[in-house]
Amino acid sequence: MSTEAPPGRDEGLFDYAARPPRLPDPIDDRLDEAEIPREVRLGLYRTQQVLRQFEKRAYDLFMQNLVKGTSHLSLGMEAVAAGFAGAMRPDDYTFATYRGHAHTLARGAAMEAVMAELLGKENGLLGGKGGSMHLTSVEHGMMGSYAIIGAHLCIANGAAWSAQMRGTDQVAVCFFGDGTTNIGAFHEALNMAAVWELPVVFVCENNLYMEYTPIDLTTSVPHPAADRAAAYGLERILIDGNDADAVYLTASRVIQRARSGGGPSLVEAVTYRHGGHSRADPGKYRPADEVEAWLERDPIPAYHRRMLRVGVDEGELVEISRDVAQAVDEATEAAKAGVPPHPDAVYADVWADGGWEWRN
Amino acid sequence: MSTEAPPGRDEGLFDYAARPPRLPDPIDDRLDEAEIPREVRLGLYRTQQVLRQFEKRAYDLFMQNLVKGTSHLSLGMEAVAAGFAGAMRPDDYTFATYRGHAHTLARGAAMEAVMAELLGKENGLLGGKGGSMHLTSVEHGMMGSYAIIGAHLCIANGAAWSAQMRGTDQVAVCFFGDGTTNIGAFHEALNMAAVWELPVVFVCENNLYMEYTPIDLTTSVPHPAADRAAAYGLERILIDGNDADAVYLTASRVIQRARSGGGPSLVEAVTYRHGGHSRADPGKYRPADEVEAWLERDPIPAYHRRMLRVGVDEGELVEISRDVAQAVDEATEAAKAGVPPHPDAVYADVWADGGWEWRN
Amino acid sequence: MAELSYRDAVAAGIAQEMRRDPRLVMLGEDIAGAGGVFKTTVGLLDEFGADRVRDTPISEQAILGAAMGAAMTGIPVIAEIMFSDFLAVCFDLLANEMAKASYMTAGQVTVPVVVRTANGGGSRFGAQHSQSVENWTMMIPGLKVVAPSTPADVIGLMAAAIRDPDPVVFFEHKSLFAVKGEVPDAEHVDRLGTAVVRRPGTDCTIAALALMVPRALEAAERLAADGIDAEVIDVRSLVPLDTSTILGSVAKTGRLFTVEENPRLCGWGAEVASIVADEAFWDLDGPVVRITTPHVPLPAAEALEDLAIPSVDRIAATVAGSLG
Amino acid sequence: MAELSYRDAVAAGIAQEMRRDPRLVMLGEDIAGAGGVFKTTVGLLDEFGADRVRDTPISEQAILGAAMGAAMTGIPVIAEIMFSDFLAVCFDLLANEMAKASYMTAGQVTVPVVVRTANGGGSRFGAQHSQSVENWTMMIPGLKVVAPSTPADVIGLMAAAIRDPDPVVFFEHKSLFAVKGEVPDAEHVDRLGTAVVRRPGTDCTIAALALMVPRALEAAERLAADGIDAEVIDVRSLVPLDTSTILGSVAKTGRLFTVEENPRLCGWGAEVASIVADEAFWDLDGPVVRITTPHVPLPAAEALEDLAIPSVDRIAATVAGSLG
Ligand SMILES: Cc1ncc(C[n+]2csc(CCOP(=O)(O)OP(=O)(O)O)c2C)c(N)n1
Ligand SMILES: Cc1ncc(C[n+]2csc(CCOP(=O)(O)OP(=O)(O)O)c2C)c(N)n1
Ligand SMILES: [Mg+2]
Ligand SMILES: [Mg+2]
Repeated sequence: MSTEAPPGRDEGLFDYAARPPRLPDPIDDRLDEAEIPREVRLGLYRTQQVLRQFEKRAYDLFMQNLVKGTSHLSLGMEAVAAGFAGAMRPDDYTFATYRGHAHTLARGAAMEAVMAELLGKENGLLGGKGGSMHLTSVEHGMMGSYAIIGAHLCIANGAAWSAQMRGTDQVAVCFFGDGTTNIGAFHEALNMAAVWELPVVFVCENNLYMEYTPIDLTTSVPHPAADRAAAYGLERILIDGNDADAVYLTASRVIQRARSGGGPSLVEAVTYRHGGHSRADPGKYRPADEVEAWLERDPIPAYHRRMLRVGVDEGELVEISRDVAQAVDEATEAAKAGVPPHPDAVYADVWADGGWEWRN
Repeated sequence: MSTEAPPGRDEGLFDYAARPPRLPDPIDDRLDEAEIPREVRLGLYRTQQVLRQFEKRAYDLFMQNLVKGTSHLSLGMEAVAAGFAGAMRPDDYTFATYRGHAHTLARGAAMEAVMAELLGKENGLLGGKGGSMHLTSVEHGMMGSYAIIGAHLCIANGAAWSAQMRGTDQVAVCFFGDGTTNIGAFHEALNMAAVWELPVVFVCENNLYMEYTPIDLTTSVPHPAADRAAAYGLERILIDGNDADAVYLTASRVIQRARSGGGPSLVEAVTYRHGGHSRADPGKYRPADEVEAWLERDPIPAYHRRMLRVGVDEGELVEISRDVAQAVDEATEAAKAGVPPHPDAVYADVWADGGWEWRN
Repeated sequence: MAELSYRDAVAAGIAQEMRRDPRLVMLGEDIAGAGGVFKTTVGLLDEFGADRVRDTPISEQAILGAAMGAAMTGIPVIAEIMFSDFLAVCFDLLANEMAKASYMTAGQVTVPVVVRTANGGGSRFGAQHSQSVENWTMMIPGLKVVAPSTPADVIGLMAAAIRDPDPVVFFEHKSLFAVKGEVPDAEHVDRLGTAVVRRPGTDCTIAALALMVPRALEAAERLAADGIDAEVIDVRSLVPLDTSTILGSVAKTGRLFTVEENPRLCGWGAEVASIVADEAFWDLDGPVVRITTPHVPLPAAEALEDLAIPSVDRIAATVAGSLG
Repeated sequence: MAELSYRDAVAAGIAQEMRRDPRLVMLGEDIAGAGGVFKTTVGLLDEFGADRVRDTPISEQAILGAAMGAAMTGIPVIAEIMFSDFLAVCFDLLANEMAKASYMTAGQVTVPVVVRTANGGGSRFGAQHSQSVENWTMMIPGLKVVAPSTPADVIGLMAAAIRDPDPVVFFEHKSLFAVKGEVPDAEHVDRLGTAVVRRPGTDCTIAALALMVPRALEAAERLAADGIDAEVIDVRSLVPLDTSTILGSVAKTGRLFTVEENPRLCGWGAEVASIVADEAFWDLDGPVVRITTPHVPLPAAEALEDLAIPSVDRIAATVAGSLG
């Protein structure tokens, strides 16, 4: 992706239409040669298939009005979640935003439980209490999806600090969007992480847009995360978020650094969402040529092509894809078959003892 | 001042005593030759005298228990307030922290009114309603002293934005401490100012300490403001805050830039407070050799020497100093003579109409 | 009289005032180019231009700070905080700065800002996007607080809030955006601090706010079928609070029910109940009863959210049960 | 029994628990090397070391976030927010994150954090450093809220708060730091959710919190001289709230006065008044009367601040006036 000065600064502040499209860089074929084991690559392929096929189904269910509330898909952004999850250890921690389906699934949460949560069912991951924006699966190290911008970067620090204190070498990985780099909590979290040398990795999924507003129009530097790393004494890391191998390699490196006491990292992975910000949004504010160029750079067909180039058999890939399709079907049915939560759930789990009483 | 890596990072996080002292750079005598008109320099000299003598008196009054509440002195830091105020136009805006006596006086507020406010008197600048931490004098462009870290950087943006919208070329100057660079609002304010190209100047008075904790122990870069300017696309500006001429020259330049549409600046002025953080604090946590070295670099005797070097007559300086002493005496008497606020003041000015009613 | 949705009334109210006062500006996330995530500011960028209708970074403290600083220096501002839950990320600016500036400076500074925000539940958004937080602002001295329930009130109270020289928090209810209603064709300016009797009645008083107003009205119709004639008051403005309308009604009916969407503890209903139980002590024929969301964070699932927030059924049953 | 100041009781209570639980850590601004700006954490760095007692940047969101993240993953945490007014700069972490995590995740996550903070007026610090903000936290479902009035309670309730698996906001009153009192020599653990009758009486009940407790007691002594025998309840814990002690007392006395330092609207007294006026309706011989700071930001000058916050005089006069 080109890194020219943001158009907002000098040429009229708010004119979306006048913006030049922000086009993707071509894929870096040299990564074919990267030393990534075959099984790892197959895992990355499978994970991306899971995320893609699951979220396409989720989208269909919205369209049928079976999913209430809102939801934020990662269609087009799967390589980031897959690449990081592939590089993490089962006991590492993930912190995500409202756009958290992909990260939750990538860490291994059951599709049925996630789907049922979207449908507001009792067999949902959170029994219907949390909904799409708050997916959490502690048993998979998925420590939560946070729907108010900024806070979870600070919370991720705490998990990393805890690992430090408990003397484990767990690492916390915290995902967030480009727009999130402009909120105060981002700054507080990065500074504290750096000063305390916490084992935390901050991953900015730069999909070029906030909700509907292009990130350049509101940000003082071209690369909202990478261009700020130095402000915390950190390395500048800017990667192609649409290439699972690129993500995996960087993830492995920075996670290893954190694990071995080398402190935090801030990674900016440039990517793009295929659809709108959330279910209600068709994403029309984006220039057509921009959308088209990024659809061309869809991470999944690109990764498919790489797999073929590095000698994986097409049949094997097709089989993975079919497996996943079947699993998504089954999960959908199981989720649909779930019952609504019991009314008592309204009053459950305010406190750790399961109750809600505030008086005697 | 030396800019080595902060000692906190690698050598044990919290050991105050082990810290090497942070010593001042020697004064830059080349600034003798700066093209600063004689009257401007005399003004800077006088302002510094006002701030110094006023605050010494304030300190005496605390010791006599005549000032209640808390207060935060700028003794040792006068060159920053004087240098900036000297470069500002009467209709420019100042925003300050709880450490705001100096900035309020430097903009021209009456000593009597400020002193009476510290004493909680009806003839106080705020009728006793605000106290030491909230000095405000709108008629002098002093738009307030804000006692909760961070907010006023955002508010200063608003005043600058308003100037932009009203088509005036007023500039807002916002002062804050080194510790303030780690709070979220700092980041939000700097980014918005840069994106909107606001006529605002952010001035970090880096006195090396938060309340009692050295700034290096909590900050991810050696220079908490200067090393972060690039994160907002801004120039790195680091100056000697104990040299009124250095401050004045930089202030003139960045204010002129803001006034002419060139957008915001972030200035880090390195300085030191002679006393503790607030009235209750003797400042014992600071290494003795550090305190001593900085007392040697007291901005006022240094400026006195410069004045002599550039040919100002000692007698003239002594006269200024005597004038100021007399004014401080008079202000003290007038403030002491004030009466306590009328009880009705409790209920005044909650609303713009002067009232407080929340029901009918 | 034209018919307008509550949603469109927001833009209509703002436009009315931006036409009147060329100084008035607004800022917020996605409000300009996108017309607001709730489409409440559609058309304003086109009519008033990018200088007066500004998209911001995701920086709520910077938003309220910019609003306050501009307002202090002669520019009245409308600031949008997208969801009222997010008032928590800029609460310092709201509660400690805007609210206190006039008082601390002995009136040197005034802050003509309207903070608009989408409040309330019913959208299955879960615990962080569904809260009713009127009480967060009502409890802060120095803030005025308004929460309209009809399109006409959106316009009239918006105009009143904008013309008011003090900081006003203006709660727009997410579940009312689609509701339509008549609005005056001419300029419409209402008054802060005035409640409205939406349904006169003699047997009891039901005081409600925002989304709870249509629910209280529907409950009153059901109660009428059972022979209970309830008076329904739309409180509209929490600060200033129209205690005389409420006390007047209770003097007549002898019973008060408050219907709050906010969770129970320290809600506005507690304040109203404490006033009525004190000042109308001898008028009351029975205790003041508060109907509230239970003191829990909100659940996401439809089935659960509908149980949490006071429903027509619950209101009618509670009133009938207490009076019966 | 040793005598300790309220200030020293803070460190004593924390030390008792840090000795017991080697996982327990604390963080905050100037708490370690400097022993706290109120000197409430003196000695803890020396005893427990820099890994367990950490100075932080001026980053309240990062402080509460670090506390929450650590607590979620097995490390109980005490976080200090220097002045309670500053809860506004990290209110999102407190009200939207810590408070809701257990509920939103159906109990997967728990947050054993104690947020300690210096609350209240009397120090002539002005509007931004003197607030009583108990109601800011009481109104948030998912937070527990404690405000001790004696050194022994500081220790006992601190221990209870630390051992509680939920987030607890612990208000230390600035104007009580210098007060001395007896504290148990042995380990001392109290219970959240329990009020204490500090002075039995028969004519009326006065419910007070923190600094208002000694003032209510002194007022009660004066009233006794006038023949009014007031029962004084130290509420201690706002969430959970010991309504049975309060209702039991009112059943006996027939009259309730609440004494709140927070500004009037939506204070804890409103909640208590609404409960009592409902559930003890037939017990009450007269209205519940709330004695509060008026609904204004606090002034700095000594003369004014003393008028704003309920004084012994005002409490005694209000009670006598209402009963007389
Ligand atoms: C504090 C806060 N402000 C505003 C919002 C509303 N909001 C939700 S998502 C979003 C855009 C976030 O953009 P980005 O960080 O780039 O993430 P993306 O959605 O693109 O993944 C906004 C403004 C919020 N949730 N929290
Ligand atoms: C949000 C917030 N947190 C903490 C404080 C308490 N506090 C007051 S002054 C201060 C130190 C500020 O340090 P710095 O910014 O360097 O300014 P200085 O006092 O040195 O001028 C702190 C922590 C505060 N006022 N506001
Ligand atoms: Mg984005
Ligand atoms: Mg400092």
